[in-house]
Amino acid sequence: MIEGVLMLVGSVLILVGSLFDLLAALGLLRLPDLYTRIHALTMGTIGGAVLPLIGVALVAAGWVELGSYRWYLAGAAIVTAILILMLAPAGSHAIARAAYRARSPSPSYVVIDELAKKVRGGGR
Amino acid sequence: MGSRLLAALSMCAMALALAYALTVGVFSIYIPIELRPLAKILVTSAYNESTPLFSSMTPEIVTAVVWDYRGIDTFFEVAVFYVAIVATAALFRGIERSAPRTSVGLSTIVRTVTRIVALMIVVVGSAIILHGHLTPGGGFQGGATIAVAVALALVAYGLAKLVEHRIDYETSLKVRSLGLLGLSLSACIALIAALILNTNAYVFQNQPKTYAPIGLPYAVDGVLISGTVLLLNIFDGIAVAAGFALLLILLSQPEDVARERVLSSEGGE
Amino acid sequence: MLFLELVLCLVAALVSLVGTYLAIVEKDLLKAVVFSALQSTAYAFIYYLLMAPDIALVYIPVAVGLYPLLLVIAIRKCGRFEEV
Amino acid sequence: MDLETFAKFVINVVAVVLVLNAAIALYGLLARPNLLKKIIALTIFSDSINSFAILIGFRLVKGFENPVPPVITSVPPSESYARWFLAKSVDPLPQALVLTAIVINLAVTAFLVALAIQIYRVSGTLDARTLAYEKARRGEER
Amino acid sequence: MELRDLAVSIVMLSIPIYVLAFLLYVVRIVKGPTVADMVIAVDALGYDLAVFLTILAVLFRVPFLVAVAMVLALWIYALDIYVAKYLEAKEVGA
Amino acid sequence: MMRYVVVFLLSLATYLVFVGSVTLYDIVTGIAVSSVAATVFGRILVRNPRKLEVRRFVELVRYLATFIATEIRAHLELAKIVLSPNVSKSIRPGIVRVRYDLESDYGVTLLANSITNTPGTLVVDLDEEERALYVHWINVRTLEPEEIRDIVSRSFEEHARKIFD
Repeated sequence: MIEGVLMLVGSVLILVGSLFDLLAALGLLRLPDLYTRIHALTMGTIGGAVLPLIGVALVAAGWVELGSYRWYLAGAAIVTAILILMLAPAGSHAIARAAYRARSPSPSYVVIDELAKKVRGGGR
Repeated sequence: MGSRLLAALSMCAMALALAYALTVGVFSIYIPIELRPLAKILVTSAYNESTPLFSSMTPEIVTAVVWDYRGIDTFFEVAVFYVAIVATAALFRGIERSAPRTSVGLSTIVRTVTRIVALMIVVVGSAIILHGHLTPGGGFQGGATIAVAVALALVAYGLAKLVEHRIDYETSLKVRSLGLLGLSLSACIALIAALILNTNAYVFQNQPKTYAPIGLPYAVDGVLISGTVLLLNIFDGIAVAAGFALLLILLSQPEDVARERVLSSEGGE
Repeated sequence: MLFLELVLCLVAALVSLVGTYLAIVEKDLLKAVVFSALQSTAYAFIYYLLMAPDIALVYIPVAVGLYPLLLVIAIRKCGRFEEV
Repeated sequence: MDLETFAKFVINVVAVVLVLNAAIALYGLLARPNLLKKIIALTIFSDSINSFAILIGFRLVKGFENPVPPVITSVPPSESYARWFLAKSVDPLPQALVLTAIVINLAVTAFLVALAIQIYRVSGTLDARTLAYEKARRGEER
Repeated sequence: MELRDLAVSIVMLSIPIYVLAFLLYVVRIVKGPTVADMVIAVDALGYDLAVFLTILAVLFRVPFLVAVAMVLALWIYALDIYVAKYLEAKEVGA
Repeated sequence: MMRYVVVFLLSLATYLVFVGSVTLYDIVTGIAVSSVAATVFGRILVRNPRKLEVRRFVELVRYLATFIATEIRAHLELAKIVLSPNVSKSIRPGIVRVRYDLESDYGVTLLANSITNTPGTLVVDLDEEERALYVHWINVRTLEPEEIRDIVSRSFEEHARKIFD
């Protein structure tokens, strides 16, 4: 019984995660420039990757037929989630910083840009 | 961009149509329902305690084929790998010690994350190597995995920092040579034992064969180690990782110094 | 389950075709490298679906981790755009 | 379309796509002028050919369940497990053949990249046409 | 047992949504005006593919396939910082 | 000594989870690999071993609760933006300067990663001398520095200081 409930909760998490993923893909298509698109990417990695990985861990932990391997699956899913939590923000930060410094693209839809003074104010 | 996407999509449609025509026509790819006879032999004999003379006692059949059934072939492929690296080093001779004094690197956040991830990559790579005979993996996979840790450190910290931590040309050359030496020695280990015990053995012999009664034990105290396969995996992993590290260090030497040296040596001849 | 595997295999194959075509046609070499990374990811997925985890494990570090680095180093040293 | 025909169709699609990929990559290898583009095309070409070998090793299972990778998971295998495994495992031989090829391809590609960098250092261009023209010009001077 | 079948069918329901999202990511990769746009789309594709591989490993009941997912999640990061270093510094190795 | 033990345990845990079984072979090879990794990486990973206390791990759990609450709110907000009929009208993006007050690399990294992990805010650059993060914010609501700090980073910063400083 408890296993069934675990699996149900996990599968609902996976479904919600896939919906977030779809939203992130839509956002990646619709948002106007690179920096706003990275926000959509964040939604795709946190809501669309970490959340369903926790769901997979619950599903695997509840699936009795898998035998002792289910703990392995659950542990590996959790570790992958932690890895994504560490790696995804560092990667998007690196890309954003490099794109800003290389001015490709220059942030156009911006209300205020306080970084411009530091990066471009001095030399250029 | 629109016309390119259209071209790619029409190619997809063409592939689908062609595949449909092939499926209803005669020239379809044959997908077997049964295994092929050779594969059947491999699958039944890779781990089979009842026929010890034909078995390699390795539950991971791909690794069994790579390091036992066609071990000599793999050994010569490693030699090709070695020659490619030697060729690169020979091409770049004279500029391998022109490492820069200062490094640029990326931001602190990326550096910190890379530091933690490099540890995890090295551990995961070692796990892939050491469990090559039990789960998917082996020397090539683990070696390539560890090489990516070097690549990440190289990009995030810069070459000068790597040289500071003694990951440089000399060290990787030494480690690579050590791995290759170990590979050759563990290939001949059964032969050496047979010379001492005055019996027969083959090169790359893992388990006892006909007319060659000795072989490494496939299990020690009930723990499966699959004879020489484990040793070969370990040394191959070391050689591959150090070889790729050597390649990356060579390729990322600073360009201005390198070009100067190359042009001056060309002018001198 | 076999049906699922086959459908995913089909999608991955078509994506790899798109990636290959764009990687060859593209004049900006850095973009070509990213397209070839897309193609490599699709191939890794195909290997996974064809039940070859050994190949996937060696292909992902090599094709996603090391090929792009080699090519990016060379592009940084030798210029980014291909003249036609 | 029943499942067997569909499986045949999908395998054919993958095969056709791999052949097309190899053909496109061959076009890139022959017709694009930049040496680095040629190297990219070469990697795609070799990967496509390797994938074809893996595709040949795929198989269907009686009853159309999905097959399993060629790894024995219960050690030592019991009689029934061995029979089940024989009925469901894919062909291990093409995988073993391709495995080393991928790594060696990487080493050879690294050598080619090094060669391209060296050519750029000496001659200042990576365009195959310009290189050929330079060579012809030098020959005339002599 | 009812609950288990329900859960598996919910998971199966989420698979077409994932595939649709992958295709939309591919559209962004193809369109992306700059390299950085393409790279973040490859990123998103890679991380979600890692999740997808984990789900498939559970559905196929082949446990050690999950190692591939873990390795994929580790490597997609590499492409990010290579391109970032390309855009930022004069030498990739410096 | 303490730093090596921590790195050893981290790598042993990674090893065992990746391998997925706990037999004698796994434990022996895991200990061997982890000791090598600990001797190589110990000095690089842990700069100040005196800071390794249990209290910080408790704080990590409390940080997770804050993180999850912030995530849910931010996700719903961004989903609303993405689904709105005219996207570029419904956003007010801008790059703002957020000061922080943390010492260690890990603390800064945790803070920056938490900010980036929240959809709607993204760390574009950081200035370590002036101790400021430059944050791209999709919906700039205010231009007062202290208010910005309250909305974007205050709660994360408290936790990051308790965990790593």
